[in-house]
Amino acid sequence: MLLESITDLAYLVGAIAFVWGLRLLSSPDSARKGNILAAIGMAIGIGATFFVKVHTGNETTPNNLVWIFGGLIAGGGIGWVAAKKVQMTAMPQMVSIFNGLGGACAVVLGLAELNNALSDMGGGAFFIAVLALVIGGVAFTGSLLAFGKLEGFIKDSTIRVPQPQLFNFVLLAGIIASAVYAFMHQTTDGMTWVLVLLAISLVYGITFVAPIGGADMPVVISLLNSFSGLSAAAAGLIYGNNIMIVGGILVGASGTILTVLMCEAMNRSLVNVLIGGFSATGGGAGTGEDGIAKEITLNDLAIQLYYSNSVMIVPGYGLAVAQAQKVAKELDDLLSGNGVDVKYAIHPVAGRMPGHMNVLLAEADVPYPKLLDLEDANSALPSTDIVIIVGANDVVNPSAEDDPSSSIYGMPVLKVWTAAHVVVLKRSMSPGYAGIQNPLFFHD
Amino acid sequence: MLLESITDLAYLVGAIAFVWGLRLLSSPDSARKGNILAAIGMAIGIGATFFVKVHTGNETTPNNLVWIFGGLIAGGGIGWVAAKKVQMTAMPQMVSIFNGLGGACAVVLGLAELNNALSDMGGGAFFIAVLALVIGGVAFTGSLLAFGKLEGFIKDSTIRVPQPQLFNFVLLAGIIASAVYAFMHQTTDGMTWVLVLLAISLVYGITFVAPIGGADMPVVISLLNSFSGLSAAAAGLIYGNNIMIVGGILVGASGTILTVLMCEAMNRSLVNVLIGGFSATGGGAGTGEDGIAKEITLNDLAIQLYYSNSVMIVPGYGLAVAQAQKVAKELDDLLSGNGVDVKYAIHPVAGRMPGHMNVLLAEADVPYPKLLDLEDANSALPSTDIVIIVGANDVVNPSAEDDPSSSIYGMPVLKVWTAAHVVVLKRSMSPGYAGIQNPLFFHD
Amino acid sequence: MDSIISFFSDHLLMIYLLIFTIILGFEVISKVPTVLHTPLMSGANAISGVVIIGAIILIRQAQPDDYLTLSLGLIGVVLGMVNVVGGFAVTDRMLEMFKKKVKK
Amino acid sequence: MDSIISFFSDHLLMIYLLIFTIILGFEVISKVPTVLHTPLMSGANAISGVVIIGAIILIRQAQPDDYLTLSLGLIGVVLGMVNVVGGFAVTDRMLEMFKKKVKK
Amino acid sequence: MKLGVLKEINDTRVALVPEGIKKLESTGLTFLFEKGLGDTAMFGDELYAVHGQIVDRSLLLAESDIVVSIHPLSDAELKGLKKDTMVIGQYQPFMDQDITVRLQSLGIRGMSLDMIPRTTLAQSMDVLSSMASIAGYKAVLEAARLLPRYFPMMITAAGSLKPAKVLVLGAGVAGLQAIATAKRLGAQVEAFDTRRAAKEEVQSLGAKFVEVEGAADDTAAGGYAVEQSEEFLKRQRAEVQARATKSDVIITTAQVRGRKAPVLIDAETVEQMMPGSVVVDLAASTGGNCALTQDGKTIQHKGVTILGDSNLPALMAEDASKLYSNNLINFLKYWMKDGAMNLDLSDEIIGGAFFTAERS
Amino acid sequence: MKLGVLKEINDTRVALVPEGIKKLESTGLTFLFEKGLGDTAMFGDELYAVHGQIVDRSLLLAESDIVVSIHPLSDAELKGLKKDTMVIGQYQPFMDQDITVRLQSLGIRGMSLDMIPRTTLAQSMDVLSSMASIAGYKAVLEAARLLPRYFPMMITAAGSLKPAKVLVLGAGVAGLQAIATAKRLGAQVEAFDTRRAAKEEVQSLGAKFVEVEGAADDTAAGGYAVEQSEEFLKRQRAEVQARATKSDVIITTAQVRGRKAPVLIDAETVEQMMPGSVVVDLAASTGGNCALTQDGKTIQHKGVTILGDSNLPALMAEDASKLYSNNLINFLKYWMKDGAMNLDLSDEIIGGAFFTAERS
Ligand SMILES: NC(=O)c1ccc[n+]([C@@H]2O[C@H](COP(=O)([O-])OP(=O)(O)OC[C@H]3O[C@@H](n4cnc5c(N)ncnc54)[C@H](OP(=O)(O)O)[C@@H]3O)[C@@H](O)[C@H]2O)c1
Ligand SMILES: NC(=O)c1ccc[n+]([C@@H]2O[C@H](COP(=O)([O-])OP(=O)(O)OC[C@H]3O[C@@H](n4cnc5c(N)ncnc54)[C@H](OP(=O)(O)O)[C@@H]3O)[C@@H](O)[C@H]2O)c1
Ligand SMILES: NC(=O)c1ccc[n+]([C@@H]2O[C@H](COP(=O)([O-])OP(=O)(O)OC[C@H]3O[C@@H](n4cnc5c(N)ncnc54)[C@H](O)[C@@H]3O)[C@@H](O)[C@H]2O)c1
Ligand SMILES: NC(=O)c1ccc[n+]([C@@H]2O[C@H](COP(=O)([O-])OP(=O)(O)OC[C@H]3O[C@@H](n4cnc5c(N)ncnc54)[C@H](O)[C@@H]3O)[C@@H](O)[C@H]2O)c1
Repeated sequence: MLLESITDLAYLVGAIAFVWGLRLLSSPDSARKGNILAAIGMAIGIGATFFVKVHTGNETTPNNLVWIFGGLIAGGGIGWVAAKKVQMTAMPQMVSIFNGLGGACAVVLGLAELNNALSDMGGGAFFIAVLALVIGGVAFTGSLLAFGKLEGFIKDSTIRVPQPQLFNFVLLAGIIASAVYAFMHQTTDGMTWVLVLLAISLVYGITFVAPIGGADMPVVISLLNSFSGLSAAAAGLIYGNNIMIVGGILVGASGTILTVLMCEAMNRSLVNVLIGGFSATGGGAGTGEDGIAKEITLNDLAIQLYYSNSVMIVPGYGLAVAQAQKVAKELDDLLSGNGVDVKYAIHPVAGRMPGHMNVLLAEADVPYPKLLDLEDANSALPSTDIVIIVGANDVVNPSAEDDPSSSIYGMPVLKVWTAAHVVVLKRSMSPGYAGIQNPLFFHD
Repeated sequence: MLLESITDLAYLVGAIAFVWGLRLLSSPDSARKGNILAAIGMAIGIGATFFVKVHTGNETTPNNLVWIFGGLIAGGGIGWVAAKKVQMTAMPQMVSIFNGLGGACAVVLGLAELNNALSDMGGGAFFIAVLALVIGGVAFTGSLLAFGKLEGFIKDSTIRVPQPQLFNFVLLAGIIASAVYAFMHQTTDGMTWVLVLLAISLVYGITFVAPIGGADMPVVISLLNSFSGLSAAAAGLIYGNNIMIVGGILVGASGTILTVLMCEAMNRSLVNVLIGGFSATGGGAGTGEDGIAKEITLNDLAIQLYYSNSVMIVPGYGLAVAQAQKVAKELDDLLSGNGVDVKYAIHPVAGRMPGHMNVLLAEADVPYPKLLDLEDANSALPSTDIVIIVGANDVVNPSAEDDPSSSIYGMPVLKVWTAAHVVVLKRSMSPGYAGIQNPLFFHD
Repeated sequence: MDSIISFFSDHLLMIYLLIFTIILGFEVISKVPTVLHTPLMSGANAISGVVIIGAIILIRQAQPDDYLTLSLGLIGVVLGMVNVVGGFAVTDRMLEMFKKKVKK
Repeated sequence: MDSIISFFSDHLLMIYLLIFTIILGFEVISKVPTVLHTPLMSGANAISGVVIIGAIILIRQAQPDDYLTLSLGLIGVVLGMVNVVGGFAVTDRMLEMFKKKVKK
Repeated sequence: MKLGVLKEINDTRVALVPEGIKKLESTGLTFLFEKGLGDTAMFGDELYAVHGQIVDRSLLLAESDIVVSIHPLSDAELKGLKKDTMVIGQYQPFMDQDITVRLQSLGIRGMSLDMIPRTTLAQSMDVLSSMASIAGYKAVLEAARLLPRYFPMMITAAGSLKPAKVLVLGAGVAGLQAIATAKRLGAQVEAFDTRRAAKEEVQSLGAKFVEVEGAADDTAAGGYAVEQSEEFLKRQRAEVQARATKSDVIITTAQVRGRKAPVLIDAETVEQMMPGSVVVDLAASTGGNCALTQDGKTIQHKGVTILGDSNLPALMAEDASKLYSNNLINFLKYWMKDGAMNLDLSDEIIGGAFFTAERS
Repeated sequence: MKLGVLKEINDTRVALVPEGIKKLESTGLTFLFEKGLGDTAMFGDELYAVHGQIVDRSLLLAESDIVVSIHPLSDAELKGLKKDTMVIGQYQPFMDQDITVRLQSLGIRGMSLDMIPRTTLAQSMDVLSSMASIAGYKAVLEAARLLPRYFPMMITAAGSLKPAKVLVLGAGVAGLQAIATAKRLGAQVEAFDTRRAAKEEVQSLGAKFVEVEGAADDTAAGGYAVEQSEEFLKRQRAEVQARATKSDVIITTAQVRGRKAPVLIDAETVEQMMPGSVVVDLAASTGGNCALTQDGKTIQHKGVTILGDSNLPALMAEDASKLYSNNLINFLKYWMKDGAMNLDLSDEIIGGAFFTAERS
């Protein structure tokens, strides 16, 4: 009784740690703490599970601790090594595969439960077990496919589902049908149908993810993540385990909203991502000044800038047209205030008159020592973290360096491509004064 | 059974409406909707209560609908009229008194419950009923006293409690003691002790609020509000009523955090407010440029400005020293973008050289037509919603108008006091160039 | 001790709910701008008038001739209703200033 | 129908809890900046590894000779543990970039 | 009572412009204007004619009860005035110490606008402020004209040019306006002053203040600079020397009331400046802040141009006249109503300006 | 190969300044400098002496293989050059139509820097741009000097003064620089141009663009203005008239390559301007945009000052010389290496500048 209360309490604490951890995770300053808090919550939850009262027929069961610890150590070891070894750039894939494994775990639980108790299950219990099975299954194969696509093992075009919406609809119907059938033949060949059900779910996971293209993958992973959260919650319902229920639902809910947010950040709707498949819509900023203001108040870039060491602003005629010099200065002040080294790279012909940028930046009160001319800028660029090009074009055109057919071949330009990151703020992909395309904008 | 489910569902919907309503209430654009949503939730809750299964000895009870409707109509009418009649400036008092009534309602419920069932109550039930009684009682008298203080019926100094902390501690002890006593004499003279308990609680409410001064009143009201939320939750526990529990707890939690936020906004701690009594600490901004920047990014003022029609910025030498012209211009842009009419009132001798303000504002690119000279500004001021004085002093000093002994008596000044609101941004209360105090800053 | 433990076990879900409600209450309010403090307080105050439901139940479960309980209930309903109706109405009036102008 | 109603009534508190948890999940995430999308997803993913608890319970309640269940459980524990440990560790690595510099 | 407005002899400005005369209605004055008085300030006689009589100078001097001008009248002309005539202008009794005696001996009363106290209340009559402001502005324009280099920084295809360095000595009204104008034109501006408050004032215009430690305090002197110790001046000169050799433009405005202006730039300093550099000395009339300054002349010294001019406002005749005129009008209205003078000498402003009155 | 740098006869600038000569090392040139060539631009002979020989003009003309200057040589001096000598400067073959024939008949080759195409690539050699930029800047300073009013707005105790209204006609390089400078000084600036792109360019400096509908398009003319229809010019003149009467300063820079400058301001317009107003006409040398302009003179017309000067860069000799010199250096390095000229006439820049070559 007392033990039970203590485990209950531990679960409660774990659940609160999940909630609070997620909360901390959503702000950059506290995110790390949040992750650790959630991990602590998980440890508490797992620890408490050893003392949970379980319904065994045999009171003297040794609880099979060897199996458990074996699994924990093996899984933990694999996870740890994988997480430490993975390249920074391969992290989304890693997340995807981890997520798939979580889904698989739910599948296993659903299977075990159905296998053990199918014959005398009530509707509710059956429903819950099937839910864990199906959602976990979809999350499993879907995540694996997403992983494959991101790793480049599987090309976007490898798996082509004809009429994907119709096809997926048929699969869904198949899942429901076999579930109903399995329930009706509970005592006879139910388990066979459960396996059919599982198979369809696994296929569904693949056909669900297959039509979705590379850039949209993170959105899909997030969605699959919310699926595996739901499958965990379903599994929790099987065992009436509060921490699983709360944790699962929490992930389900926050994963869903996160998916929506990610779509919004890409200026797309979720439906568009899921159905549209390979869509050509790009980022698409606003126009003119608005465009610029919007872009640079963008949370994302802002934080990237905030945590960088050196930023170079490259103003061009577009800055002048948008009269964005003040906005640029504000950004500068903000970053400088945070210890970021902000400089301006002034190309000799930027703008439409000699000294155009000087006039504007002086108007915005940018101190002279922050202005670098071509040579100084080019020697500073390789050690610059982020370059922000504000309405410049010709003056950062790599054609001047490497394309002898270009009309500006031979002109010294700002070699912004030597910096770690380049952000371009302009209204469109249209060319500048010299009328030539800038291949820079077609890199990544 | 079905009816019960429906009322349960209605309560659930009501509770969600409360949560969502509060959520909406915390952002200016949606606040009104949030209030209405919460009100709808309340209506649903009250409506559902007519169908809730009650535990009456007599199954044929007519449910006393006349009493209920009578009460609803009377209370609703009174509340409606009071809310519509009250002066804008008297709203905090009104809130306070409403809150007191809510507390009183909890007291009544606690009393009724104890009266009806005291003799055969379990510890838990007794505890809960007493909780409703005590917390409700404190909220009741505390709120009434707060009302009286705000209305000016009761002076801060009228009720002087010697050694208030000790005194309140004694009262608290008394409450606990009489509760224990009442429980121990459940079947005999318990009710007497319950009344004693109530009496002490009511006194406690008064002594709790008595030492707290005028400006801190809103904080206290907020705290009392969270008390009455808790008392409602306690009453909810009496009846095992989910919406009461959830609603009450919600108010209890959000009221508490709101109280803390209010204290923060005043740069004080809650403890400081509750214990400190009449403290002299003022607003206290930062220094120099920081000070200004901080002040005007302040949410509060920002929103007030955002929803105003016309704003007049009065720059002075302090703006120049803080080099705040850009910040002022940004504010201007922000507000202008929202349709607010922003003007600058330039006093002829503002600053330290002729045209000082002109130079700075031109640097910040403020268009000339936005600059009003003394005469134009003085004729525009009476129809201005908010005046923001940025580091000006002598040029807005009313002494020049009404104090013949002042060294600047007779100089035309900007009559900022004719505008609806005046906000002063400066580092301290120190005088300007002419070395004379500005009575303006000592108004409210 | 035992009774506390049993209370805890019996009301586990309720405790979860209470705690989550409290967190939710914090979370929902924590970013409120200063100008909304008073309206929010007022709105929350109106919600705390939910206690009126208790008064209604009190009346409903009273015997028709139990005038003491009925009167207590009546007082409760009146007080609660003033709180609820007055509270929401006052809040609405406070919030009127915010409707005036929306982004053009 | 009846069973749904009874399910509803029986699990009323659980339903409250679920709904409030969902709202809380929304609320907690709704203001997350874009850069944190991936770490947050990763962190949430690690939390969804809570399903491992089910696998542990599965093993614990299995008969020592019920090798099918034990094996299933073992697989579940391994999979879940990879998810949990790997998830938190990867998230932590992602978040490393944010610790670098705090306001000076 | 008749007020006569003279044409200036060595100046383009005029003491009263037609625009504001209407505001003097309440004073009950009638007006005499010297022929052609506003020509150089862009105010034709026809504009004046509507307000009063256009007359010859001699007639005006003989008939007026009040004679207003910018520069003082010559002794000869003073003698031709009626007894008890009031003359108003910039008589600078601090510089011309015996003007008081001369006027008193002639039975003429004098008000000197430059003696109005520099208080907040008197600002609207303060000609020193309004004229100094113009001088500061013009000083920069003259410097920019004379400098063979750009003021602003220019990064162009034909090379990068550094911004001009401007050093302003004396950050009073003229100095501050010079700072503001030079900053506007894109120069890098530094400034010096000995007043404590000056540092903040300079910074309030976004310029850099160069402090020289140990300046004598001045808070008691009503805002005017006090004379500094010789040792301090030496150190200051050293500092200025260091800065000046790096400056493209130096604008000096340092004055000490009633004394010779302090010499802040000696010949040697000038010689170390880059060729082409410019010195504009607004203190020229009181001896100049630069040792080489010649009042009213632009000279070249080893490639450095030195402009000595204390009367730059005359280069902006129209606006300068307007401002002077407004000051004068505000002053007249302050003590004159319905033809009656109300000369309350205990009033700070009147007592300050009325330099022929017996002082208590 | 010897490159001779001449002293300008009617200009304060010099074609090559000592600073950059080192950069010409790769060209393999040796240098002859005319005595005193850099004096007025603040570059003493001693600075040149380290790079080459200081010689007399006649010697220089006789010995140099390349003769550089800003203004063209006189016909007399051209005759004294060696055959095949290359002269480089602003020969303006578009204006002086038979210069090509004259040089060719003497067997002298000429490169005109003003003929370099106005492309992005050629910017570093574009003397028109660098000089126009100075002209625009100086035009405003001259206007501010001549205007008897403040440029910036002033709200002071002595009255409120409106900001000066500046109208810039022709928003090419000079016009844009004028806009920028006038804005800096606090004036209210409007501008006119007939090029489509000009509107955006003007607005990019924060000034107001005044459109006159129906301008002929110019996109084909390589950035230079095309001549506009008579009807359009009439309407434009009407609009300019309207604006001009309200302007304190007009700066005109409108030029059409190889033709007389369009007259945008006629005498009548000038007469309606406020007295004291100023017109600065940078197109003076090609006839002027103002009907009353006299090239090289500052005249007064009914109270309006009209400054006609196409050579304002000479007023800023040092920086102007530096920029011109940089352009010249970049140009020389473009086609000269180790003493050998590499005159690829199919190259846009060389083909453009080489005006005595047979053109394909
Ligand atoms: N310095 C001089 O004296 C002078 C004189 C004349 C010509 N030029 C020539 O001008 C060019 C200058 O190069 P640059 O890099 O400064 O400019 P640019 O190459 O002309 O490119 C300007 C870019 O700004 C973008 N833009 C325009 N309006 C914008 C707005 N409102 N907001 C954001 N972006 C905007 C345009 O792209 P979107 O349309 O996609 O936004 C355009 O690509 C050179 O070719 C130079 O030769 C120079
Ligand atoms: N216009 C002229 O030509 C001229 C020349 C000389 C003197 N004056 C005189 O100067 C005065 C001008 O009046 P005014 O109203 O503009 O200025 P003021 O009366 O001198 O007051 C300036 C105010 O700004 C505040 N302040 C200073 N630094 C600040 C900072 N960093 N941030 C925020 N606030 C700051 C100061 O208060 P805190 O310390 O509390 O912040 C001070 O009260 C008049 O008396 C005028 O006669 C004018
Ligand atoms: N109340 C008002 O509104 C108002 C208006 C204008 C001026 N004033 C005050 O009047 C006073 C006089 O102003 P002004 O412009 O006529 O001054 P000024 O012309 O007499 O002197 C110019 C400046 O030179 C400085 N100076 C003197 N000796 C110096 C030295 N050796 N080195 C460096 N600097 C030196 C002075 O400090 C002064 O700032 C100032 O204090 C000013 O603030 C007040
Ligand atoms: N590629 C580059 O980096 C670069 C650099 C400098 C200049 N340019 C281009 O070279 C071209 C010539 O520039 P510029 O300054 O030497 O021009 P310009 O001196 O030949 O003419 C000055 C301006 O006057 C305008 N104008 C002509 N007739 C007019 C009329 N009737 N009314 C009003 N305005 C009239 C022209 O449109 C031009 O803008 C411009 O297009 C400019 O953009 C290019």
